[in-house]
Amino acid sequence: MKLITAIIQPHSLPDVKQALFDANVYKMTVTNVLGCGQQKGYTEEYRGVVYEVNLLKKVRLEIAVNENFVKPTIDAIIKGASSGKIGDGKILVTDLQECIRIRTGERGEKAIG
Amino acid sequence: MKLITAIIQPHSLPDVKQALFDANVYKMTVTNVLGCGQQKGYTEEYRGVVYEVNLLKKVRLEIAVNENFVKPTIDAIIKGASSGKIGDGKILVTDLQECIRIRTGERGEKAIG
Amino acid sequence: MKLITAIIQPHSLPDVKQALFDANVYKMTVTNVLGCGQQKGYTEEYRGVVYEVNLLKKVRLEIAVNENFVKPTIDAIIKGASSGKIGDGKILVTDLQECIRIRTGERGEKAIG
Amino acid sequence: MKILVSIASLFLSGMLFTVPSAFADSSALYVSKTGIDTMWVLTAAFLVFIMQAGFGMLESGLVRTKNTTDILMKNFLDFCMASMGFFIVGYAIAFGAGNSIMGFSGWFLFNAPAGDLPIHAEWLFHAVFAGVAATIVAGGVAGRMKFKAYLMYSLLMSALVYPFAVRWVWGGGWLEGVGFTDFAGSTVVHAVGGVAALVGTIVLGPRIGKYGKDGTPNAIPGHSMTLAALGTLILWFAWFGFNAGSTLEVGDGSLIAHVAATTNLAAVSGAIAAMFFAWRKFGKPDLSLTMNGVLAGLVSITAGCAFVSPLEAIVIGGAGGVLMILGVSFLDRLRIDDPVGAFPVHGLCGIWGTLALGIFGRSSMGLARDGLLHGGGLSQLGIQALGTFSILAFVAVVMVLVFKMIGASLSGMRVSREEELKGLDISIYGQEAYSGFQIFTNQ
Amino acid sequence: MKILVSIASLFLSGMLFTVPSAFADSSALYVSKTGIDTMWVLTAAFLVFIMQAGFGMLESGLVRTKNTTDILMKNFLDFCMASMGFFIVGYAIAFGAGNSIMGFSGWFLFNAPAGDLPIHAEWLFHAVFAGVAATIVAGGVAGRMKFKAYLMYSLLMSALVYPFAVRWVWGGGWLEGVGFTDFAGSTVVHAVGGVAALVGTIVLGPRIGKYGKDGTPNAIPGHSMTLAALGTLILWFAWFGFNAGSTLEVGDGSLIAHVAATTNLAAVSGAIAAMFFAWRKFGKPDLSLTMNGVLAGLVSITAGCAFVSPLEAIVIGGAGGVLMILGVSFLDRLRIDDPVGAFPVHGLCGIWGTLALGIFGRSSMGLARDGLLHGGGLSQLGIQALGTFSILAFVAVVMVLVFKMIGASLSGMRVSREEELKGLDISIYGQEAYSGFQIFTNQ
Amino acid sequence: MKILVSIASLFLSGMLFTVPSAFADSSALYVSKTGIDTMWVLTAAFLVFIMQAGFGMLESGLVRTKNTTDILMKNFLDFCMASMGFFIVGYAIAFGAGNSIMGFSGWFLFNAPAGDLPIHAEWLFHAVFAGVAATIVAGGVAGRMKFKAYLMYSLLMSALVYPFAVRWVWGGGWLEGVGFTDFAGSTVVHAVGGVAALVGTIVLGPRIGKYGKDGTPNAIPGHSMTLAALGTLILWFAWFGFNAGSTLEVGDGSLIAHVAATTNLAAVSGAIAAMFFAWRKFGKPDLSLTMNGVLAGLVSITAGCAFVSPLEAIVIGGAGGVLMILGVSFLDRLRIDDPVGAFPVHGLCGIWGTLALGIFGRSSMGLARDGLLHGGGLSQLGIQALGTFSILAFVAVVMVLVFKMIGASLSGMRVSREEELKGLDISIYGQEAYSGFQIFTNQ
Ligand SMILES: Nc1ncnc2c1ncn2[C@@H]1O[C@H](COP(=O)(O)OP(=O)(O)O)[C@@H](O)[C@H]1O
Ligand SMILES: Nc1ncnc2c1ncn2[C@@H]1O[C@H](COP(=O)(O)OP(=O)(O)O)[C@@H](O)[C@H]1O
Ligand SMILES: Nc1ncnc2c1ncn2[C@@H]1O[C@H](COP(=O)(O)OP(=O)(O)O)[C@@H](O)[C@H]1O
Repeated sequence: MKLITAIIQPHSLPDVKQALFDANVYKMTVTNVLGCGQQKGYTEEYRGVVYEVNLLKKVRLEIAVNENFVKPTIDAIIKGASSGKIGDGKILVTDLQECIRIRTGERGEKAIG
Repeated sequence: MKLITAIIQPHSLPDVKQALFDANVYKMTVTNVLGCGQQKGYTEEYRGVVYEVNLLKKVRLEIAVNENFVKPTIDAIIKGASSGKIGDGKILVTDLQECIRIRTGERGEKAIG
Repeated sequence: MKLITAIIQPHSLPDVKQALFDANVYKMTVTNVLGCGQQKGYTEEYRGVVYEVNLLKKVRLEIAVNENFVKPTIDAIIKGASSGKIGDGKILVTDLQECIRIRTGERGEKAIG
Repeated sequence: MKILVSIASLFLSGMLFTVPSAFADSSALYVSKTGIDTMWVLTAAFLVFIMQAGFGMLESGLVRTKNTTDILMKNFLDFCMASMGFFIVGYAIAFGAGNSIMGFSGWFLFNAPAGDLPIHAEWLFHAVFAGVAATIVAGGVAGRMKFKAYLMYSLLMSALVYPFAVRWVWGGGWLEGVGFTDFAGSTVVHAVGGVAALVGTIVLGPRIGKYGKDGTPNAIPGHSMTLAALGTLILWFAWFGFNAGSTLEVGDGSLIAHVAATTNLAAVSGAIAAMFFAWRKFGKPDLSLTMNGVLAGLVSITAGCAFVSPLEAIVIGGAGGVLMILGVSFLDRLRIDDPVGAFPVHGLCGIWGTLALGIFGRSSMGLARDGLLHGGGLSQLGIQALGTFSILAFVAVVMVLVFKMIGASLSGMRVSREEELKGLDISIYGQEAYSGFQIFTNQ
Repeated sequence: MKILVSIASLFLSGMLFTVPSAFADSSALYVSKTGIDTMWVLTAAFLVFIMQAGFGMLESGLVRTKNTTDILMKNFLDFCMASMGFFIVGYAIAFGAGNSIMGFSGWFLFNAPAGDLPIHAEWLFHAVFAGVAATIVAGGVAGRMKFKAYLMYSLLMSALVYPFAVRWVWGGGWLEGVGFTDFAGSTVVHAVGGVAALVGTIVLGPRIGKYGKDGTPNAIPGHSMTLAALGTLILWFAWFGFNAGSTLEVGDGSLIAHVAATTNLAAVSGAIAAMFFAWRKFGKPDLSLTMNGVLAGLVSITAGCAFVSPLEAIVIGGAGGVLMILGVSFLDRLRIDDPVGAFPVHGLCGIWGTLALGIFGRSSMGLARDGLLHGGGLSQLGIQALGTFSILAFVAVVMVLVFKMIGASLSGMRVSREEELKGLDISIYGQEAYSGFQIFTNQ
Repeated sequence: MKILVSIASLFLSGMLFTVPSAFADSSALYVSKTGIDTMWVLTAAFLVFIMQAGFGMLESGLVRTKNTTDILMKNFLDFCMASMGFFIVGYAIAFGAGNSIMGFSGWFLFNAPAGDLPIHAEWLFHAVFAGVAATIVAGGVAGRMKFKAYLMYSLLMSALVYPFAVRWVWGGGWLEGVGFTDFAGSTVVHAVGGVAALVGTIVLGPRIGKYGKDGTPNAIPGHSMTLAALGTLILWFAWFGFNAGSTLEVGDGSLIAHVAATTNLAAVSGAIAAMFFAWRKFGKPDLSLTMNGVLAGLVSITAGCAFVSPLEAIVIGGAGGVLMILGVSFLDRLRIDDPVGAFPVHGLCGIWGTLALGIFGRSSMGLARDGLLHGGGLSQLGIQALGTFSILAFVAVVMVLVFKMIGASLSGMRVSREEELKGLDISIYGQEAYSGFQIFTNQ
């Protein structure tokens, strides 16, 4: 099992969700985050003081999947989130050792979906 | 060492915290997240437009533990969060390679607690 | 590749960012979290009811780095975040198996930066 | 005749002489006293109206985000129900021709009797008061009452309960007959609302999580202190209309000025007293209780604002502030969950203010008898006690019946446990109050 | 002679007898009717001014956080432009000496003709009305219009468009001549603003994401129901000044009281009707539409508040509430994206209210002819229809030109796609509305 | 004689003839000029009271979430202290029998001398002014001052500092004697508050993080632009009472109308000037500075609103808007951290407005001498300069002493570094302003 973490542009969330649904991935956890990356920040201005904001609003997706779902999931995220512009984001994949469904106590592969 | 990530119902947080305290787990990091899972969403309505909300409010717990604490921690989370209803959530376990206490620079098992 | 997760005091974020920049680490993802740890909480009071708040505001940094950046990154975080006071926080390191730049589809080490 | 003429000419020339030139036109003479009093009372009514915004912001600030849409909705609708109810039957019961218990004519204001002012001014002024009595309850029952139940309650309250209190005290009813005095409504409006809220909150029971298994109270902090502060300041502002408008005339200005000054000093004193008392009692100055202190002072002075001196107003308001805090703690000890302090503020201080008139009031300022401290003995105090007791007992009994009836017809007044946990906003209205904001929902 | 003397003395002594001693001084005679009417109209003007806060809070509550600074900025500036525009040319066009189409003198108020009141009172009262007409548009075009374009629009609107409507109806213009009546501006202010908003929102097109590819509307919920509720209540409060101040005099109080009462009842009725109608139509009571229902009721009664009975006001307001909801749904079907319902509320209900006067109005209450239901036949209704049609057709045509011209001079009135997605606050002003709050931006 | 009689009867009969029947009753004669002026002044006082909500929302909107409860608490308490202080000693110092420096009688209003109005009306009107002067400081010292220190400051300010300024200018004091004029308090209220704020903010030093090590200023954005906008609009609304109420009488309406119009135009002009000036200077239109521009315009016109023409009001207000922005930048260059711009808005514009009266004022409008531009030479300007300088020098000196004294008695006026970082809300009150909302705290 793998844990796929994607950091994407907030406004691409609906498209990514759609692409994931199309790939039969229905479960995910979404967090609001701030990102600092290649994408330049922008300046804000307040009472005559100009300042650089380089923590941009991003959305972080966490999806736990079985091995055979890794590729479809990654592809779906790329499909939904890629605009070719700097700031599109990253996908990180880590090993997931155990997954437990709290309600039933089920473990492992059958708990994930 | 393991990193235990649990996604639970917001209103079960107090019970989960209590169960963890009872199991001598006092340290954790809590994030507000939105979850999309087996649990159906609900419809909202605004100015005559009805829409489906399927990102539900959830709470995400992150707990870094030593090996001997893995089972007690998981059990405690299940105890506190399980209501038998869809939406109770998931527990994910990943390998933790290093843990450092910033204040002292301590590393590994003794830094975790 | 490693995924470095640090939980720090909110007000040390600017210093940590500066220290990371000095170490040529420019990319990161920041989340607002609540932390429960060694640091005691504080009491709040509302309409004559006193209550203990032990989920304190913290900031969580996530940084995906190549192996040779692990030490500099950790050192930078410690430099920026360490005040010697309880509550300074933790750094967690996990294995990162894959990293994909959504915009280009690049993978692995060259996608990280 | 010569004499007459000379008197007349003296009079006229004197007038022309002392009048500044700008006023020398004869237009001065077209001014109508009724017109001016109407202007004053309407201005006051507009101010009392804005209490709806005051209560709306105060109460929504003191509940959690998940119940915010609900309380706003209830605040809108209770005013609507009050206006309608007071139009259709309320005014008739309160002021229609009838006996010392109720009136029997003037439904829909048809042939309704007016006082010195145009009927629509009288109606509006009293309708906005009815709206205040009705809306006080919203805070006490916040976070757990069904919307339909609240609609029914608020219509019944302003059509059939509140008007009786008005009749008895201001509409020529039996309490007015025995000399009971409540200048602007410490009892008639506030204690009536406060007692109804108390009945409601007891019938409903506490919010989930308010009291631990051992009965210790938990704090459920309101979601916006800025809104609560805004609401309190708007209420204070509106109270100037509430009290000073209750003169129903401008006169030579001295009474309305007196009322405005005592009102302000009691508010100030209530806030200061509550702030310091809470500081001592709980170790920290508490904004929410300080704001309640303002209202405690205001409610306390409402009955007597015209009949006591500024210094006495300070005493009355300050005592109200302290009383309110004792009330908040006492309710918590009884495990009665009143999220915004509706009963301590409006109920307790309403009673106190009504009694205070029997202690501090003066016949020289227009009260029937001197109060206890001015040598009038216990008679006025006794009458005040009788009046406030009669009205509140009546309200308590009727409200129990009203709530029982509503509960029966809707199979319970309270939402389900799951709806309450999710929050009424999503459960009932499918609409969140703060779209886009990230909210903690672990309470 | 004796008789005369005794009558006089009787009169004088009687007066002294019934007058409280404080009034017995001759100061009573220095009072100026103009002064008192000015006091009333200024008080009303202050209330109308606070509509700026009402619209500001309502509209910002109904947009997303990312466009909040923008709408606040626009609300401030449109009032500024309106005040300036109405000072420099607007008042002259509306009230200056001239013909039945426009006035030609009184620029900068130099030698501007006043009515019965001091010129500065007349000006202020009309300037705050101009500010209302201008600000209605801000909500309709929210979330996508360039700031510069909005500045230009609002100056032109209040300097060159709105004043014509005023001239025609209140400034001795041709519609006044034919007996068209709009007491406080259902058409002159609200429908004019509402139609301008409709033109603006059509010219701009819908916000990104408002309609799916298949044309189904998506909900884009406003970010703060508390602010929207506060705004609505402030507007309601201010409307008492808007309508009751439009009498321009206090008189004996009966007319201002009547107007205040019908205004309140129509608001209440609009809210109740909208709430129940939305509940039936969409399955849930909807706060945002209930609040719009208040405004729908208020807009609907504005034209006729002085000429209809309280019961008729209830009918007019309630119909307005239902009409508004039908309008909201209908616009969605046409894919016209009006984020706050500016056209359904101000446009549709403004027209309805103006026509309603031809149905329910009475000559006995001061209208030129009886309305349809009071035996006057269709004549007043026809005149009302002519008037509202003429004005709105004029406004629609001129606004199309105005927006085209602005679009041409700024290469488009709409911000870029990227700016819209980011939100106007950061794109235009580099300033977020809620620093420190964590906001979802996935919409 | 016959002629006289016929004239009289002609006059009387003519009167009866032209009077609408409703007014033909003798009630017109019971109307008291004092009553009407009291009504006006009380209405104005209520409006000035609501400035507390204006300042409360503006200032809390411009601070960070973590210091919101604190600023609300301070705003409540400074008004309470001001009311109490002005009741116990302030009014006596300002208006009691005494010399040209201070009064010595009328403590607790016992035997306090009134002017033309009832004593309680005079007191209330001046007490709410005292509250304004006191609350201006809260913004300047936001985010770092101990609560106890603020309580002590605000009591001293309104009991012992502000009343002297009132005495000198409005209470028959020495400045009034030499012809210094400040119609509604540009100096007496605003500059006094602004200078006290400046002293406070200098004594306290800047907030942690406001200036980088190299002295460059950092932005510390306020947490809610909607609240700040609401506060500004409420202040604007209230200012109509502040200025137009300062006439203390209704008269024939022309003066109050004039004052209301110049007030509005100066506000509008201040906003426009500030908006465009900031746009040019900083590259973007800035909401926070535009709102400060409104206030700058209002403060600037406060001294002269009765004595200048509308066009001159536009000039005065616009100049105030520009001056304010220069002041904001200048303070930042001096590293004086004034979070809400209390000194630039109230101090600088207060001085400017007072001087402007010596430039634009006219004797034909009631000023003692013509201003510079109307041929009066420098004399009035000189007197204005003398007056504003004397008062502000006095205030500055006394406030330094007051703050030193407070600092000494509390071992420092400033909270600890740790308390400041955590935020005053949790440190002092143990109460957060926005429970449930997720807040960034990395600043
Ligand atoms: N190495 C990294 N570690 C953690 N987060 C990262 C890393 N690289 C990118 N991110 C996240 O992804 C977001 C987009 O990255 P960015 O470099 O701007 O885009 P792109 O990948 O298209 O060049 C960043 O704002 C940040 O949140
Ligand atoms: N595979 C997954 N990946 C990421 N998050 C998940 C996954 N499965 C569940 N979750 C999280 O857990 C929450 C509860 O899951 P759900 O399927 O509704 O409950 P249950 O496990 O009781 O069937 C979801 O809302 C989501 O946040
Ligand atoms: N074992 C852990 N698992 C998850 N989060 C932890 C753990 N230990 C510490 N944290 C996070 O780090 C924060 C600081 O930890 P704390 O124990 O207070 O400080 P210190 O490490 O200086 O003793 C906590 O509030 C919590 O968010």
